[in-house]
Amino acid sequence: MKGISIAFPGVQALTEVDFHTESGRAHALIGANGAGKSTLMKVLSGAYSHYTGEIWIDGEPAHIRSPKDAKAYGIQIVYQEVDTALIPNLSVGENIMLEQTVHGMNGKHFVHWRSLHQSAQAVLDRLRVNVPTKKLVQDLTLAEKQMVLIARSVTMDCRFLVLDEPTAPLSQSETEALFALVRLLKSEGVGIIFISHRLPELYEICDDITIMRDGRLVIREEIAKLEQHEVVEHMLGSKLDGQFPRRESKIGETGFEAKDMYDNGKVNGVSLTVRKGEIVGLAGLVGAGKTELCRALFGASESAKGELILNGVKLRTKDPHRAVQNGLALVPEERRREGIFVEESVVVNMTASSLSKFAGLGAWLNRKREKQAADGIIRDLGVKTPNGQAKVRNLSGGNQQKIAIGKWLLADADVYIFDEPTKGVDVGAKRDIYNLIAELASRGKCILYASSEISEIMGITDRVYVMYDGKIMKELETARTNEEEIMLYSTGGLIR
Amino acid sequence: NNGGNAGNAGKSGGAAQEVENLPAALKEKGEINIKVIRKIGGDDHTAQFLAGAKQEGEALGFKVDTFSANGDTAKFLDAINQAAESDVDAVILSHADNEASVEAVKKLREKGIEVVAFDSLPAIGEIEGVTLTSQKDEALAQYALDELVKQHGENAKIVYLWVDGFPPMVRRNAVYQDVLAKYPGITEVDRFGVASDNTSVDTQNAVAAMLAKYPKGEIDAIFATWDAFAIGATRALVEAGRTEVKIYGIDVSNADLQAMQEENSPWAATAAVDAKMIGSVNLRIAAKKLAGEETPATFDLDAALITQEELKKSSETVNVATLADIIPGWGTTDEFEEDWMKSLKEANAK
Amino acid sequence: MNSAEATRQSKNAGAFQLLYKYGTILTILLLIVFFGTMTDNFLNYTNIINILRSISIVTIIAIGLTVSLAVGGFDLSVGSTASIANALVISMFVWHGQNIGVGLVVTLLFCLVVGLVNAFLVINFKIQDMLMTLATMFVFQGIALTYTRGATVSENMILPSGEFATGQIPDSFGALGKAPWIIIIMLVVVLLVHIFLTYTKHGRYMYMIGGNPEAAKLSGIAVNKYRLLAYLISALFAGIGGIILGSRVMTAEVNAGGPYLMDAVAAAFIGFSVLGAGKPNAFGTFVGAVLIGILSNGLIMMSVPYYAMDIVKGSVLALALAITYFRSRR
Amino acid sequence: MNSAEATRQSKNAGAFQLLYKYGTILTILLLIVFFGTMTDNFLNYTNIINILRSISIVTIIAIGLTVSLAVGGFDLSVGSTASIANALVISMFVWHGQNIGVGLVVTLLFCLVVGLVNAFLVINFKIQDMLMTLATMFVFQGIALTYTRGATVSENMILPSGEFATGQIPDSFGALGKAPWIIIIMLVVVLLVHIFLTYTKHGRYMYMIGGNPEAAKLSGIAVNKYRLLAYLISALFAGIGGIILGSRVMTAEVNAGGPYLMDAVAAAFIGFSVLGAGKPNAFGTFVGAVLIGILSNGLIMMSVPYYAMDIVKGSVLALALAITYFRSRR
Ligand SMILES: Nc1ncnc2c1ncn2[C@@H]1O[C@H](COP(=O)(O)OP(=O)(O)OP(=O)(O)O)[C@@H](O)[C@H]1O
Ligand SMILES: Nc1ncnc2c1ncn2[C@@H]1O[C@H](COP(=O)(O)OP(=O)(O)OP(=O)(O)O)[C@@H](O)[C@H]1O
Ligand SMILES: [Mg+2]
Ligand SMILES: [Mg+2]
Repeated sequence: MKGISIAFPGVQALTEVDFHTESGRAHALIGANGAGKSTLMKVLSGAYSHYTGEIWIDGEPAHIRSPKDAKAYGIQIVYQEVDTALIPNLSVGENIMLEQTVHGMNGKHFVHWRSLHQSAQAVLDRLRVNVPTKKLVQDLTLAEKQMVLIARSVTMDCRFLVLDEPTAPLSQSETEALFALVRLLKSEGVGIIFISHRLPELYEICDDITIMRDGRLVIREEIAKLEQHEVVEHMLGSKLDGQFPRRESKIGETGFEAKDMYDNGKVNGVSLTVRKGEIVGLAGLVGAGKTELCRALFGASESAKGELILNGVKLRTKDPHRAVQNGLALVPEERRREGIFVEESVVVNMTASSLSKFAGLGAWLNRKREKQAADGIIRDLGVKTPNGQAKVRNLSGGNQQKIAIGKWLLADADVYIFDEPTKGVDVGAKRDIYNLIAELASRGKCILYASSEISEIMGITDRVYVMYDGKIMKELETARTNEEEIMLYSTGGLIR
Repeated sequence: NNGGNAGNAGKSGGAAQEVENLPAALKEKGEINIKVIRKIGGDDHTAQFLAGAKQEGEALGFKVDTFSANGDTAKFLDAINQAAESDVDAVILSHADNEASVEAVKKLREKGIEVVAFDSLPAIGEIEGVTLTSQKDEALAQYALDELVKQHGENAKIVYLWVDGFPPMVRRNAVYQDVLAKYPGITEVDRFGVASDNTSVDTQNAVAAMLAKYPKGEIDAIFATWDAFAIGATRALVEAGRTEVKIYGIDVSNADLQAMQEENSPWAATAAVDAKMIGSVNLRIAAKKLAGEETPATFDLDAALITQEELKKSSETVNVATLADIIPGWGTTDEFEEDWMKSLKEANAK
Repeated sequence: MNSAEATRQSKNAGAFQLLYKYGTILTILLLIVFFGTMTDNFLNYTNIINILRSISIVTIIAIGLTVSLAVGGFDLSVGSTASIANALVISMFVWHGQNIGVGLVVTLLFCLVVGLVNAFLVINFKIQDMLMTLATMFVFQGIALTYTRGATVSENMILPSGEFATGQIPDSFGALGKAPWIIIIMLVVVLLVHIFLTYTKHGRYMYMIGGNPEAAKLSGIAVNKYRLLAYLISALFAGIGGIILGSRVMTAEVNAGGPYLMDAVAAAFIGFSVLGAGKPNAFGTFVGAVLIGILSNGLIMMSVPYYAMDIVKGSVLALALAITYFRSRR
Repeated sequence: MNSAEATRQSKNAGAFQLLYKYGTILTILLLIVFFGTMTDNFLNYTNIINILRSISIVTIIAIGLTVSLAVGGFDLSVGSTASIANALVISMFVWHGQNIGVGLVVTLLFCLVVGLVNAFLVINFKIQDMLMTLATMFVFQGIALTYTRGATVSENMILPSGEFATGQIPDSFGALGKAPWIIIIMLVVVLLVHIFLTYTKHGRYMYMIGGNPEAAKLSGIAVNKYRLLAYLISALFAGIGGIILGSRVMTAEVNAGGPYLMDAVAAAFIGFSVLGAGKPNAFGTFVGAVLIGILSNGLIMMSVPYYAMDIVKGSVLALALAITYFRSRR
């Protein structure tokens, strides 16, 4: 790809970007949130046609202006947002064999149902993925959906496979399975382009690296020639000191307590306590039930049962509305769907959970105070937005996440529950978020921090609950444990 | 009827037994089922027509079912076909004005079901044993227009409220065209017409706009070929304070009479046949057929002109039931009311 | 893309933004100029009153619909609810001889019950609002018809018993449907709902729920409470619309409210684009109703046959939609 | 939760799945048993033919709507398109004295143009389908009205020139609307579309587009081509419905197709749940139409007043929706 530029109304997303990679090699593409990685790959896969610049394949100029063109050159892509590529109301088999149905019919007009499901099963077997082919995709988990998509790309002529943040929703073991698959494909001569914010895994699997910043190419290098800290420097354009904030924990008495939480088989008898000023980690692999537990604590699950105690008072939380009144806050995992209002302005999003504070007599809104408060948070969190009136839709993923967190700062809750708050967020933004959480703790808030990234848990928490299969396997003092121990319990080790 | 209805027959026969002059054919039939099927619906004429037929039938001790297809011709045909399958003795149709209903009526006749049809295709009247009844649309239009000419002279400037597409409307329009031809001095300044679910309010808004367009003196009268038009126009004139414009309408209902009797009502006159009476007469004809008596092939119901002047003469508020006090013969025709019917009514009233 | 091209593009975008924001109002102004020059009396005082009066009922009903749209719902039963209110209020006077206070209170209470039924079904069965209210539209229409036995309710009507209804419609009720009041009521309704939606936290909550119900729930907003409220408001205004219809025509015709649905939907959707709101809003809905009202009135003035009016009305609606959606895809 | 509870829950879920899958069909069977015992003639051969005949037009129109729903669209203009077809086909015979071939071909071609207009607007302006077709619904209705000048077209009608129309409606055309043929046409339409949607790749593409248009586009499906196709098919079947309506009633009345919209929508949505499809499907739509047809027929047989039928119809629709959506939230 030579001199690729593309603009959207008001945004120059890519400026003269050069990018090249080879068959049989894995190429890492990295950059801060909004650097243009996804956009560049969308250009390559033909999702945008209004770019300028050239694409060359095998020394020949390639004409790619539509997904069909890209596929003709054997370029397959698995998007960051898996749901955008799946058909929810059709079965797994149909979704896997989608391309076959679209391109492999060779003039045939009728679909042969039995052979469709058989072929799909064969692909799944090859990838060692266990999902029933007749299940509807809308009933799958995120990780399963991802697998379906990867399965789909290998049903086709696949010379280059673009994986846009494939590991973000995957557990350790699923990631391993994916990497095995990537190595297999690599050995078959497929060129892999791998986008991720997780540096270690890039080193594990990639051969080359391209770093982008602000829609421009920064550097292209063999990955072995760059140190991790150098990569981060190139991404951010400035030197980054310690990832995690150094902090003195001032831990008070027990603030928040949950007893015997159950939820429909996903949470099986969890009891936990969080003291004031303490950051408590909730570790565990994907599917361990962290999200379900967080939602259950927040009253967001109708089927949840259990007892919650805040500052010695028993809570009745059957719905999030009551939970918020009681002083709970949840930063949900899927921010776009659960955390923000994309069509509303930054200010409206920021004040969403604390609107009563800005409403005078008769629920009258004081917009000036609203704006002041929101501007304060925008400054504190370093949200990149032209102004408070900008629609959140137009911000990048990381900034959207900051807003999803920011609204709870205004609400001034007693208990903060974070569910994977740094998922899909770049290193700089991550650091801002860690600082913020540390700052909340220092103000004596109770904090529950769910994450499947163990390094994160190690870096920021005081104490950890390790979850496995909806149960708490082990409670650990962060200072007296290590990543291996957490991993051991996360994978269900030491079960008698 | 078959033995399945023996129990019922016994019951209604109880009343019938006392009636000595009951025709033999009727006596044999036991309980009588009559179905009234009307194509158009949603207006007062429909409600009155159906009520008239039902009341008359029940007074005679018959079982009467009513149905309105609300303007849906296919549904209307479905209902006729369905009646052919059921054990009704007679069917009264209203507004069977499409080609396909001829076939459906033939089928009814084949099954031995008696048929009376109101405001329907002439072809239906040609079917053996069917009586065709109608309001005299020509007379209705003529009455209203004559009154208009009488009150406003031969040089009136008028607004014409009429909608195409319905046989009675076509007939009324023909009379209107004749009148225009006869009095070249009468000029039509504007026209409007819509047959929607909301005719009266649409007309109200339309006439309001026309009144703005034509200031005082540019309109003398409105000829409304349907009471839904007339009532909308009345409201518009009252709202605009332009009651110097007079309305000459066709059809009448309680709501219409009410509107005509309001103070300053611009609705000067309306020509009408009592819709309820139409229902009763149709039912009586059907009863006569069931009794095996002679019935004419066609029957026209007489129209009458109701003027505001006459209504105002009454000390009490007039409605369609008390209209007879003012319009001699209104709604009280004894057309086709045989002695046995009177006896039967008396017997059933007990 | 060179930079000149980019500038041109962004200029076009700017011009388009302007068109989007003021497109509907511009259309109205153009229509006014057009009808004003083509006909003599379009712009005189009485005709302006005519137009406002003719849109008042549609506007009130459409405002209720707007509130249901604001929470992401869609109350298709507003027309039927108006029919019920119309039948009920007139029958309270004519059949039961009640005074105006009782008549209005009973009618509005019943409309709230209707709203409650809608809300209950939509919230508890998690059924797409538009489909559920399509079903209740039929049910309420049937109830209105059954209540009046398919006949017009009017003073001095003949009751099924054969007697006359003796109740009188109070004059004060009739006044509600006459020129200053009917317009004042409409304007008050528009203003109240505009303030409610724009300047109170409840309105803000409703828009949030409409924008992303899941996020609203997780932000601690009592989503179901506000959806219930929205359907109650929707039914209430549909009821007020039906009452005003009754006071305007002084009778209750069969299914009189039904025809207002389509016009209300059209007004509310045209309203989306007004002043660039991009969402259901009371002022926009009013402008939408004005647009439709001016069109109908002007076309009648120009003696366009009624059957061609649908073409014009549909085209203007399509145009308004095209402007709104053209923008939202960018 | 203990395991006994879990088992019970999953059993309930199983029972519910069953209800969901066979709920509509069960409802139909119950209705048949009910009407069959309550009335004498419900189950005899001619009445069954009556029911099938009475649903044929609704079914054909609803099948077109189903195809538009399959691609995630929503063609609200089907009723108006049927009106146009009805007016056009009758006028071809009565006004222009054409033979049956010309009449049918011209009418269907015009309906395809109508579909083209819908598709063009929906695709190019990226306007939510339901809103855009709401607008075109008005426009097409207006066109049908204008074409017939708001009058009924029938044999021997008086033309504006004052003369009589001399054209005759061919007998072969009338036969289309009579008992064996009208039912056969309906069944063929249902079967064809069922095969098309389920067993051909084109049908699959349509469902893919309906499920996730973005994904469909990215996998190289010519989304716009198929949406165009869906609107063409929708208009085509609406047109066939209008033609059959014409052949059944042998006239073209004002806006005759309009009332079919709501019934078609109801049939298609009831169809979602049939056999657990969870998406628009031809067989389900047919079952939905049968349900409505049986209801209307049975209620007439039982002498339910016509004005109360809407209540029953609406309630059954609500029930069918409740069953469908209750499942999709799990
Ligand atoms: N369709 C679009 N319309 C407008 N702006 C867009 C569009 N797509 C991308 N952008 C903008 O282009 C820039 C690059 O976005 P892109 O999604 O490529 O970033 P990324 O590197 O993938 O970030 P992340 O790590 O958060 O996924 C961002 O500023 C984004 O706001
Ligand atoms: N939409 C869904 N449908 C079916 N099962 C689901 C769904 N979402 C989650 N699950 C299942 O629920 C269990 C718990 O999932 P949950 O999302 O709570 O895990 P988690 O530990 O929070 O993982 P993550 O790291 O993704 O947050 C898993 O077995 C998962 O497969
Ligand atoms: Mg990205
Ligand atoms: Mg999770």
